[in-house]
Amino acid sequence: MSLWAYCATAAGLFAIGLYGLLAYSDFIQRLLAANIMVSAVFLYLIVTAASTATPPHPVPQAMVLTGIVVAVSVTALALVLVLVRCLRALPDDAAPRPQDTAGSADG
Amino acid sequence: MSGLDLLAVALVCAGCAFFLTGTLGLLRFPDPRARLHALTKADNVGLGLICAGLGVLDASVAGALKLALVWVLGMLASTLSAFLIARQETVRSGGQRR
Amino acid sequence: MGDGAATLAVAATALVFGPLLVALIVFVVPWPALRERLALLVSIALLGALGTLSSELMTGGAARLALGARAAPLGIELALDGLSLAMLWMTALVALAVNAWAADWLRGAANASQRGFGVIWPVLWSALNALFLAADLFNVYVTLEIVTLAAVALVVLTRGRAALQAAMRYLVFALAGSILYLLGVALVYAASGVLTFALLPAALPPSPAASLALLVITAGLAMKAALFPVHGWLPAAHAAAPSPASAVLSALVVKAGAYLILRLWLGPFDALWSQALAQGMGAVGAAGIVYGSVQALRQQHIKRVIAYSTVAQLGYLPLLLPLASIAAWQGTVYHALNHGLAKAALFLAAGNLLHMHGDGRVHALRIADRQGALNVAAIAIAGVSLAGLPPSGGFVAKWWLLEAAFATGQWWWAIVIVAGGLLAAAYMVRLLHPALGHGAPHADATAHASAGALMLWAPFALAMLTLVLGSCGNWLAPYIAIGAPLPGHG
Amino acid sequence: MSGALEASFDLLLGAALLWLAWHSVAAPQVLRRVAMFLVFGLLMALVWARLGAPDLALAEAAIGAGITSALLLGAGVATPHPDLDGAATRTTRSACGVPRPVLAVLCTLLGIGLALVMYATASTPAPAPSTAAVDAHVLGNPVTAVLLDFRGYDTLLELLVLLVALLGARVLGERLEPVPATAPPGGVAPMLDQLLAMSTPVLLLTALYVLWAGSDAPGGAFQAGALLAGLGVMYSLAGRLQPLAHTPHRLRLLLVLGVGAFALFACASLLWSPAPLTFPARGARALALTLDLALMISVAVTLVLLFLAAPGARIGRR
Repeated sequence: MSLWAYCATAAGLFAIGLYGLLAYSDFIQRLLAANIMVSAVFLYLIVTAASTATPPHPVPQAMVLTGIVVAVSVTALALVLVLVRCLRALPDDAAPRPQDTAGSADG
Repeated sequence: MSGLDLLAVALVCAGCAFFLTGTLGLLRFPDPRARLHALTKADNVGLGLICAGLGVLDASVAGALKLALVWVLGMLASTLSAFLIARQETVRSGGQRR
Repeated sequence: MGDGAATLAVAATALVFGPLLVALIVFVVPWPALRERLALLVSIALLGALGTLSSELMTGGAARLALGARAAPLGIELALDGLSLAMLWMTALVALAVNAWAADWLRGAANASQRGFGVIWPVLWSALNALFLAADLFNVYVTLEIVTLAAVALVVLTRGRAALQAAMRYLVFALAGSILYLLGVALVYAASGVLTFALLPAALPPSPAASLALLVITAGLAMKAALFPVHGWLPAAHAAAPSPASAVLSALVVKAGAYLILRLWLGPFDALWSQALAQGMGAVGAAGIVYGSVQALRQQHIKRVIAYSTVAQLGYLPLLLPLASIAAWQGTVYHALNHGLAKAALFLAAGNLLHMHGDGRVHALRIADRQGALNVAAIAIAGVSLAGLPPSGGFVAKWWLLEAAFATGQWWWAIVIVAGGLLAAAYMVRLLHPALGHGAPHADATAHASAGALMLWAPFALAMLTLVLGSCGNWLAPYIAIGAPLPGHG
Repeated sequence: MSGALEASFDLLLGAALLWLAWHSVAAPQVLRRVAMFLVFGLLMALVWARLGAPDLALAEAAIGAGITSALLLGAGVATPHPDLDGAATRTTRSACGVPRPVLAVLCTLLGIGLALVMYATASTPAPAPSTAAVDAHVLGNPVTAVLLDFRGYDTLLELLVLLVALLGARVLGERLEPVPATAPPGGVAPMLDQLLAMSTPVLLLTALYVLWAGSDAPGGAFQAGALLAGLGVMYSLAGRLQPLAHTPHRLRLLLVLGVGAFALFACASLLWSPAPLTFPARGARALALTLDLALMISVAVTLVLLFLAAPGARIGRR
């Protein structure tokens, strides 16, 4: 296995993701960038584990599996936020009550 | 390298060639329906050839059956997704069928 | 000792799974009575569990629990010492008050966002308990994600574009923070093969990878904790959320990130930092104190004042790193505890204000009747505690911190601590000024709605608790000192 | 010979990943980005397989590439991007205020530094804890053993992450008009029904197999759940799964089944063990399978609802 190739890939993916996260303001774009950064970290974890044993140690594998599910959860919630922001223009959005500038819902 | 190995290599290479053609079609064809046309046909044959090649290498009945299953499932999936994409395209282009 | 382990196992199970089962039951069973009362009952029961646990810890010292009877490094450990005990008490007390407040708030025809609160908040509560018990880097990551997602969900309980924007901003920061933290965990695991806090100091010698891990983990957690330069998401998010949600976000959720920074710096990563780096962290905290206070002085909405006050008060927590001594340890823990109670009291009282008058502007605070008087009293007492004036817990905390600053000869932190207290007094006086009879008379003097008894007494009780804290510092000090790491930097 | 061949394959894979990552971040249109990300996920699955982690390959293909891309595509199609697409990509000013070229240089330098640190740790790896206990476990697949037993607590909390995401999405989804799934233009397509009728039992069977096999071979509850969720997505695309504006009670039970079963197990385990989440000496296998089943159902239902961005759903035509 080419350790250095995979390490370079992981670091490169992380850098690309970081650039995407910092350079763009589109939410979905940032979300994709974040997903790529997470993949980079996972790749690094498994590459390190695979360098000592084949198959890789089960603990990092379980961590990555957990991480994949966490990532999809975060992505899903974020995407629903985007959907609601883009699709919904209900009256209470258009004209907030004047004293409610802090957006409180307690009234 | 035995004759069987050569056969396997030939089958896999042929399969790859089909995949390559299909991908070229995907990249070059003008509209979604034409792309689907290129992709589904070439890929189904390509997958079949590759599965056949791998089956020759594996040389066991169970392995061959599994590979056949892979091919059938692959075709089922591509049929279904091609149909859904084509339908979406029809909806998007205002429902007219060409 | 065996008995102590059993107590820990039962108490930890209750702390994590009690609130979780509340959430599941409230979600599945459609009875409104459950939504109103179950959480309150469970939070009272948890106080009992925590009490038992505390006395057990007092005799047995800091404790660890291997989950599933699987020992670390393969298994996951929970650990408990004075710091986590204090955080658990803070969570339990704030949860009790919030649940009591919400029992009134959720009564009758609950709307969609109130129903959402009834389910999402117990999940957050459970995750916070899990986080304060956690002693495993990856386990911390997962609990942090629950906390973050639940917090974002609580912010969007408020309808409208402002809340949505605030939540998205929050999520971007939180996402970046999670990724940085995760990178740190991967680096640590690659360098040491260990995730358990207790095993890390031996397994992680100083190396470039370890230093990088410390850096990215600290940065990531600072984003979650809204420490000063990366606090940008906090004011809008905490102000936008419904008041009981603001209370738990400001009192508990941001504390989680700061708590982890302290825990990791003084535990697993103790060998990786120098006094210079600690001074840097202290400077960041000090900048946060000044910046947050000045911003709080300039806000027009009461919830935004309180939110910026959180940015300021969080700045005290990193001061523990340069001061590194047992007095500073006690002072920091006490400050966190006191701030948690006071801040929850303030947000709940602000919620009453909005509920009764529908007006949250700073100059609108006034005493209309007996209810209003009780509410304003809660705000005033909590303000006294935030400012660190004598009979309060804030005073004891600052006293200990000042003691530590002079004992270690770092007088400059003393200036910051005193100045922070004065600034806090200033923004609280500005908030209370109209209520003390100096404000312009309000056009609409009639109250819109009356608040339930629990809604009024919950913030008042929390505020009074900060005064109780002020009088029993010496009694609580030994509890806080259980298992306190005494780093060799002091 | 084969070493050089493998190295060049790895190199090619890495280069392709980087290329795809760049385009999924910086491509000009949102759908193109998502498409690139989909392929990126598939190549990641290939990487996991290369590194000897088939469980991860399955999970990545099903969840990382499959479900995530479905979610992204759904959102990308549904949201108009007039202000976000063209203008934002062309300006040199980045979202964080630093000019883009400067940011690019900084990120490149950071990437190089990170690569050096990563290589340094990976080439001198720390001794990993012994896997003897995992290998001796009653579950033959070490990854499943770690997920359910050794680090079962993490798995439980991970389910909770998924549930919280759904609860948040549910609060938001109640504000969206439920968009009914479109029926095919020109009436019901008989071919689609045929195809769905054919694939439903196949996918159900595959999911159950992946779940069952996960005890001893690659596979497991999350992969199986994602497969089932894929079936749900297919039903929705074919117009046979309708979003609802509320969550029916039976659905609520299914949603909390995984977390609930795990939490009950945690509390109950105190009866036979001094520590929560301990597997009993007898019946560990049956317990693991039960938990896995509950997990799979919850994961599948949650993912489908997240895809629909709706609080609830029912099977059937509009």
